[in-house]
Amino acid sequence: MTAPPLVIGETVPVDVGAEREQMERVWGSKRGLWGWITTTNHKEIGKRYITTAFIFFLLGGIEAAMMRAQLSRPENSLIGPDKYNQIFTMHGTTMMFLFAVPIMEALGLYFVPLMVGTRNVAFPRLNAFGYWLFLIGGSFLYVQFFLNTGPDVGWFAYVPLSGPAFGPGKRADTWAQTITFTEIVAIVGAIELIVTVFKQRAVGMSLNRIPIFVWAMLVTAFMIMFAMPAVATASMYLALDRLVGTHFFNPAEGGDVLLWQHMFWFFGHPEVYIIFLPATGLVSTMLPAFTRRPVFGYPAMVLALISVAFMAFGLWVHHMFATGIPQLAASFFTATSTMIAIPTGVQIFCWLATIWSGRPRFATPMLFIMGFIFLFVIGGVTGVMIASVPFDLQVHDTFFIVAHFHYVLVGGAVFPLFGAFYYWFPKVTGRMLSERIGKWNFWLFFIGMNMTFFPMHWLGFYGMPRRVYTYLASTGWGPLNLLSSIGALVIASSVITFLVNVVVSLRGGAVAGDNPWDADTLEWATTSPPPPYNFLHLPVVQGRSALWDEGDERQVTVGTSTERREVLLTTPLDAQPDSRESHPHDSVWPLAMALAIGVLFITAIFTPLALPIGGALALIAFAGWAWPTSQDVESEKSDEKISLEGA
Amino acid sequence: MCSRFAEPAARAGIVVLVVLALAACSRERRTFHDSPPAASVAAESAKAVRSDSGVSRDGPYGNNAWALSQGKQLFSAFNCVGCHSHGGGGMGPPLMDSAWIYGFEPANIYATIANGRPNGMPAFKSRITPQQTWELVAYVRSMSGQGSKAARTNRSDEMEVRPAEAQTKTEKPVLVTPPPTVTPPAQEGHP
Amino acid sequence: MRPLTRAVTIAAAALACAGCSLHNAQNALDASGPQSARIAGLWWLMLPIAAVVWVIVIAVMLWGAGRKRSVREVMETRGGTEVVANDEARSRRMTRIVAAGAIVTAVILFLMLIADFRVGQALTMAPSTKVVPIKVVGHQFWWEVQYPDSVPNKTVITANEIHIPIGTPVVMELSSPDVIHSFWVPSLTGKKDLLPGYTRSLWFRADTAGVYRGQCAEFCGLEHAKMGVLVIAQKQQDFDAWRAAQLDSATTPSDSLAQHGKAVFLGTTCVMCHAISGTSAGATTGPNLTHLASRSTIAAGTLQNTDANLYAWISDPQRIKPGVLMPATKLDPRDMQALVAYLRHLK
Amino acid sequence: MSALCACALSLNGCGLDVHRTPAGAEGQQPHIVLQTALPPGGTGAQIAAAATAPEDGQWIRPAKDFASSRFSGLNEITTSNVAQLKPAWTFPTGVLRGQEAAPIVVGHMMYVVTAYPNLLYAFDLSKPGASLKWMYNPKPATSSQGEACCDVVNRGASYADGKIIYATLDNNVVAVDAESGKEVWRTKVGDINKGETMTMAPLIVKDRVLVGNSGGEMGVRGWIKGLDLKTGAVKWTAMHTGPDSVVLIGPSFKPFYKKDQGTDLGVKTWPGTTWQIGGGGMWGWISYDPALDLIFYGSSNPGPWNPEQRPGDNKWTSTFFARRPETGEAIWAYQMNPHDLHDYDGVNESILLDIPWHGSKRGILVHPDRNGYMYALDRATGEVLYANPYVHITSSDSVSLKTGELALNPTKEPKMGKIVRDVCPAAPGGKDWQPSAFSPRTGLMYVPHQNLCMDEQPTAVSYISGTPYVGMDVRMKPGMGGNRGFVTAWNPVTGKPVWRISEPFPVWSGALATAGDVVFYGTMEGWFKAVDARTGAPLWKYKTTSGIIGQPVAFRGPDGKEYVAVMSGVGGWSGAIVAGGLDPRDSSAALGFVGAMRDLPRVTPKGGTLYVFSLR
Repeated sequence: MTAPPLVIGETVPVDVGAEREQMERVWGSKRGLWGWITTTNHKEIGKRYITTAFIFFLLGGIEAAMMRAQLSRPENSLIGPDKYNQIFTMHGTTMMFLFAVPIMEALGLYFVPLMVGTRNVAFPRLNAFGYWLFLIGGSFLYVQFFLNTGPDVGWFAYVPLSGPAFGPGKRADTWAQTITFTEIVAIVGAIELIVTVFKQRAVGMSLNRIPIFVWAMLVTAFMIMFAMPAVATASMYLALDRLVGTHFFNPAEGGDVLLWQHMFWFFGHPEVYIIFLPATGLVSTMLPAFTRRPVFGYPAMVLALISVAFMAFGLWVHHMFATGIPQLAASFFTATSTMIAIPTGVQIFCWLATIWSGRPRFATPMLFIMGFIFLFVIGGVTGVMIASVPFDLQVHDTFFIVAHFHYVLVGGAVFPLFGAFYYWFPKVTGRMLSERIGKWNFWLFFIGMNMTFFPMHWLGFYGMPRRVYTYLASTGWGPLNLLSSIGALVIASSVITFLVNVVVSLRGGAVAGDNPWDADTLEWATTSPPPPYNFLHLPVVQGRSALWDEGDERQVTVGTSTERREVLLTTPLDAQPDSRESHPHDSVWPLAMALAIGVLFITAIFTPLALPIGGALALIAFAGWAWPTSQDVESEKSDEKISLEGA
Repeated sequence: MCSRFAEPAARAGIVVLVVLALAACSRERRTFHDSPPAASVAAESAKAVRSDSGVSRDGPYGNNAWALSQGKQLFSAFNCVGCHSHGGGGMGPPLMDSAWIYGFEPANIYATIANGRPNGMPAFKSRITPQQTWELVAYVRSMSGQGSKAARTNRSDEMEVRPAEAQTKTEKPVLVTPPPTVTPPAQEGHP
Repeated sequence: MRPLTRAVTIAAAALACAGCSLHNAQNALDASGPQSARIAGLWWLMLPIAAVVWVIVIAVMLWGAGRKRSVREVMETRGGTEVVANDEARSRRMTRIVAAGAIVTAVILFLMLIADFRVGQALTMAPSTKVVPIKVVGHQFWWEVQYPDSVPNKTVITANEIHIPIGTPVVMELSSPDVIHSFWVPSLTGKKDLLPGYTRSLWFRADTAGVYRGQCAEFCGLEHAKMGVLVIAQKQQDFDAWRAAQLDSATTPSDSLAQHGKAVFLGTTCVMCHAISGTSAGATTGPNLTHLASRSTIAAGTLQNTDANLYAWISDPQRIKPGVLMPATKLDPRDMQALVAYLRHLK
Repeated sequence: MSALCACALSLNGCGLDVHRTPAGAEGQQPHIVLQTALPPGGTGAQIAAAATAPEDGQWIRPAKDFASSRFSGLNEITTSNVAQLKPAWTFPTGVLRGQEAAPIVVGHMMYVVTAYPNLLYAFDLSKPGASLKWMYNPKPATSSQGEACCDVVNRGASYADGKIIYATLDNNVVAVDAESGKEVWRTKVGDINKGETMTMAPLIVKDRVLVGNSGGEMGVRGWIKGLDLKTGAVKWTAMHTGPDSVVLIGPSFKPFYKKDQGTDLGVKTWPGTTWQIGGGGMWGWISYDPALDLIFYGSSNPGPWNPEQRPGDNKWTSTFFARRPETGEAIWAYQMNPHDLHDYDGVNESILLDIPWHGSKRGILVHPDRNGYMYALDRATGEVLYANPYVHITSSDSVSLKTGELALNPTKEPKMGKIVRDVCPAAPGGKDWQPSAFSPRTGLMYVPHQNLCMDEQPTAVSYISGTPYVGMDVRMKPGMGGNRGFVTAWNPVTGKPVWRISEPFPVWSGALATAGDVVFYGTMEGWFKAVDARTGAPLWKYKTTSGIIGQPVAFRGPDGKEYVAVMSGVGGWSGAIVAGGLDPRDSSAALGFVGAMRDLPRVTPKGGTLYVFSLR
């Protein structure tokens, strides 16, 4: 079997139905349950990822609502401290580890291959494995929660409260192991993104033409590679302390309780940017469609992303000012924490310039973008305030901080995300979400958000610490808390509105064409929803705004195999054709591997036997995964290095 | 086919979940407001007090991680450590070994704490509440590896002087007669 | 500037919480000492800057979104889509504005940084004058307070209520034997963590007499929410008198009920955790009760120290603070009353 | 000087003449000569003249004489014939706890007190096989066993005025008619409900029976009492904490050093009212100088062990006192371990000696303290002539002769939440209660002691009456060199060791020196050993059925022969792991001693047998 010659820069050839059928056969998954569990299609997995993470978002939201219900009035006896501590820990853990990071990565895993114009992610089986492991890890946390074994030590799990002496039972073990799960998942996703972006971009998509969302995901993926190992190591230390009896965090035997905080926040602060940077990518990618112009200051935006990523690793100690860090060291972290406002500011200014110089269309995604700027700037300026050591000493661990980071994370990440849901829903499902309900959704969310979190700034000044399950009436915090709780109800109604919109639109939403927003990125170049192979013919990119810069005719690459799964690899910098490579088939082994690893991690908190048993299972799964099938052998024979002359 | 398969599977799943729930719930329950078996149940100091005394095999808290950790705190706070060290004994007998002088059933240990024993163990009936006493009973038993391993306490944030309770071998408890400290030799001229 | 910033703040506050003004004893903006005053000053500096920045950004956004487009801003069709035509001159102009914005941002941030450092330096500089040293130990879920003295038997031990003289710096030595706590009395100073394995120090001064409330600010377990502390700032002579009174051992009550109460105390669960100087009760697990009646609150700032509250607290602390380490004590009502009478006698 | 000495003690060479004895009997421990050329006439030190007793073949108090020399003038057993020593008779007491008592020999009778239940056996030595004449059982309260910190031992009885007098574990001082075995009087002097117990051997001076309490680990308040020899009535009580009036500090109290001067220091140096539960018992040895009419003894450690709960000097714990025996009035005091950090009791023996000192004769007492220093104090004033280390010390650097202050090593100060590692000597000190002997023939002191270090961590502790009040987690371990015990021959004139014998386990038995230039001691494995008093060379040993922690004595039997007697029966603090059946997995057991003694149960069983040896 010889491969047909590769032709780059053809104008769109005649669409042959038979070719579509053939590609469908090659790239499609089997029907039924088997096909569902074996699929390695990034869109299938991305969809599942998004849905699963969104379900965790709903669960975390229910927890938030419960907390607000408990705090709505002083000395409320609705939820006792035992349950409350579990609930706020679950809320934090869910939102950070099971919702925010995964959903951003999930969006990346779904859209990055489409945006860079390739057929699948680089390591599709690993991708499937990542999803299954995420599902197992997240379900594990929730099963444990329902079994009264939910963690109750805060999402930050400070030792010694989470250590063996003060955290009896398996609650903190559950937390530590959930972290291990999610860190592995995050790293798996990061590997996918990095390799896909570097090696599988469409011909012509040189580094300076990558859509900003893809840049953001790339930068985020690198951040994950550096941040997650810190917390994975920390959670492993914690598990060892708790289960084996090591002394990493036992000050008596030479351990250190601050070691945990350093390791945790070395991850924890970049984590905020791991969530926030993809959100800025979403904004920068959506904004052109609604302002009718490319985003202003592309190089500045990219540089801002990269510099934020670097700086994010130099300010973790501002979470620890109250621990008595020496003044000089604290000053360094104050300075870096302040400095990071500059690239963030540049991004905001660029968006403002884009809006100012564009022709805004106020569709729901645009409302969410403007809401994002409105809210995020509040979170941003309070962020600059708390970078100040003395000011932080007053508001640290109070509701002021709760207000601050909800403005940053809800305003800065959830709002763009909801905008993205409205923006890409047609691409994923083929139907538009209702704009009418969408407006309701936005305004309820916007009003609820401010009602819930703005009063918290004042609660912080009035001395209300975080993580309290109740407060005395004499503190006078009651009215503001009540207001905040009502705001939470409004947010809840907004989320319900969104769910209604999804259900209604899935059934009877307007049918979307390929490119309902007239947007400029490559995912809009294919059908909605995209076929399993993404593009019948791989696109060729001629400018930064792929669809707006394609000149008179859309150019494509013709000649990749239709007989087997094959992806085109391009060079990292200029995206010139490098080689064509066979692509793995669907497989059940990623699921088997995830199950084996799941068994290993989950049983490890109960018995040391988990290591040999889980290890053996994982080995079996690994052997199955790596076992070459005849199909694979055959395929690999035709892998070919492309000589550029032939192109 | 699917439904035929799913039904038993779902049933099995439910059973597994219920079992898990029972195990996890009893292990993790924070017992702030408990009314453990009446103290009178255990007030008998007879060695014959057994499981049929109304106290379950591991005592009311033998498998409850929270109560065990509370018991461990109380064991230090109430100076049990002074005599029994961290289980190795000193002024008092060791508690991490298999030998029990006054009975190893939870009710026996309860009686030992509450009523004291003649060779130096003080009576704490009026000074330690029944719930705290049961927590101490659970912890004392866990020192020699009795009760659920998953619920037992692990190392404390202190000097490591012994392997943690969760890593202690489960001893098979045996009743011993305390070696008589006095056996004056029978000799002539002995008054 | 000052009235303006206040006006802005009040407007913002009114926006946030329709007229609920708080005058409580636990307020970081209601400063009663130089530390909290400086930090509050920082806030009053940063708030207007932040407000102005925010207002400008939002104004530009809304104006930019809603402004009428001039005829010169033409559209063109690219890739089959109507988009705004590229205008090199305008782009250059915008680039300059964005760059200027970045520079202004940097300058503002730099100025704020200088203010931060100045306040930070003022807060950390150790007081050179005569100070009152106090040792504070955080426990789950109460505060142990010691006033060390060069003559050891002049050491005062109390709990949950810290008396300090006004005008004199107080240097606190903070430590914790269990988990991390954080000492925070907002009206007086920022917080400082109590870390197992470390001793941290915190100094502050109160300038006006009064009772300032604070509470643990680092999540420390079940009753983190009810781990309050009162700082009672008083005139030097009042403080000296209080301190002298705290040195006395507890007296044996004269009335028979309280005498019986003492017997109840010494014969029941109380002695396992509490100390009363001058009696055989010498446990350190719970707060020292030698002068319990002189304190205004019980249960770590949770309840007013009244007969009824004390009765309720002793009979079932788990109802008031679930998870607190104090067990419910089952006593018959007469013993209970006697016990309360005795404890209330411990002035 | 101390640096040099520490160097010598570290046994790392330092140019000293360190050699081992030629391989002798198997299992023989290395014996190290630290200072060569002992002059044939000895060091010049002599037993304090007034406190000696003419050798009458009896042994009427555990320390033999008021100077506490434990020197027997009998010389039938010599270096050349000691190898023929054989057991003459043995007697199993039936009590299987630590046997620390010294047999008492009065005329043709021998008396032995056992560990709890404190049985008193009387043997008629004139009968064949020294048959048991009577046994007296004081029936101490069983609950007293739960109040004794470190095994239920008893350190022996004293004889005077036809009565055998000793203290029971439950704080009764009993006088038993030496002939009939009938109780003459019984005085309860302490309260087990407060944690008090008694383990010491009384000293009888004139018509005073001097006794003190144990319980520094139980929150007791320490005291010494003078009882009337005739009636047992308490004539005076001197507390070791509290105001001067109860410490019996009056106008004649003249401490040598400024640090010990002041009023009511027993109150002022304690926080709050903690002096009322501050420990400072008195369970060790008392010496008496008839010429000065002063008794000398040290008080025990302050309680709790956790020093953070008792800031201040904690007077008068771990303090050496000189008092008038009739009235108890304090004459001078010297606190060796102010604010004691490591359970360094001051109760060890003091041997009263007259030594040549800078050209003149000086009346001193030599006191090997738990803190690792051998103190030579002027008997009349309490001035420290020297304080030299006799073991490896890390807990402190030196003792100032000018101020009398102990220079503590700040890195070894226990702090809550932290472990202090490698504190040497460990809590039992360089030497515990096990008394030394002195031979005027060699002028050397023979000091049985241990070589232990520890890791410790203070923990918050509550005072709950009747329960231990310690607040310290301890795990002990062998000191430098890996052996846990030493017998050191000490030159009291130069203040330097002369030779020493390493033993694998702590040497927890007393020492005995005889005029035959033989020194006897027992080991925890059960060996009863005789060594050359001049060189330390091993001469003889005999394996008893259990570890020896008793006090050997020598006496002349009714048949005129010289006998040596010792109790065998392991226990005490060091042997609690065997006597109490403790679990070796917990290194903090027995207040941390188990950490260093895990292998003892493999070496010796419990026991309780009296051994009497003679030449055949």
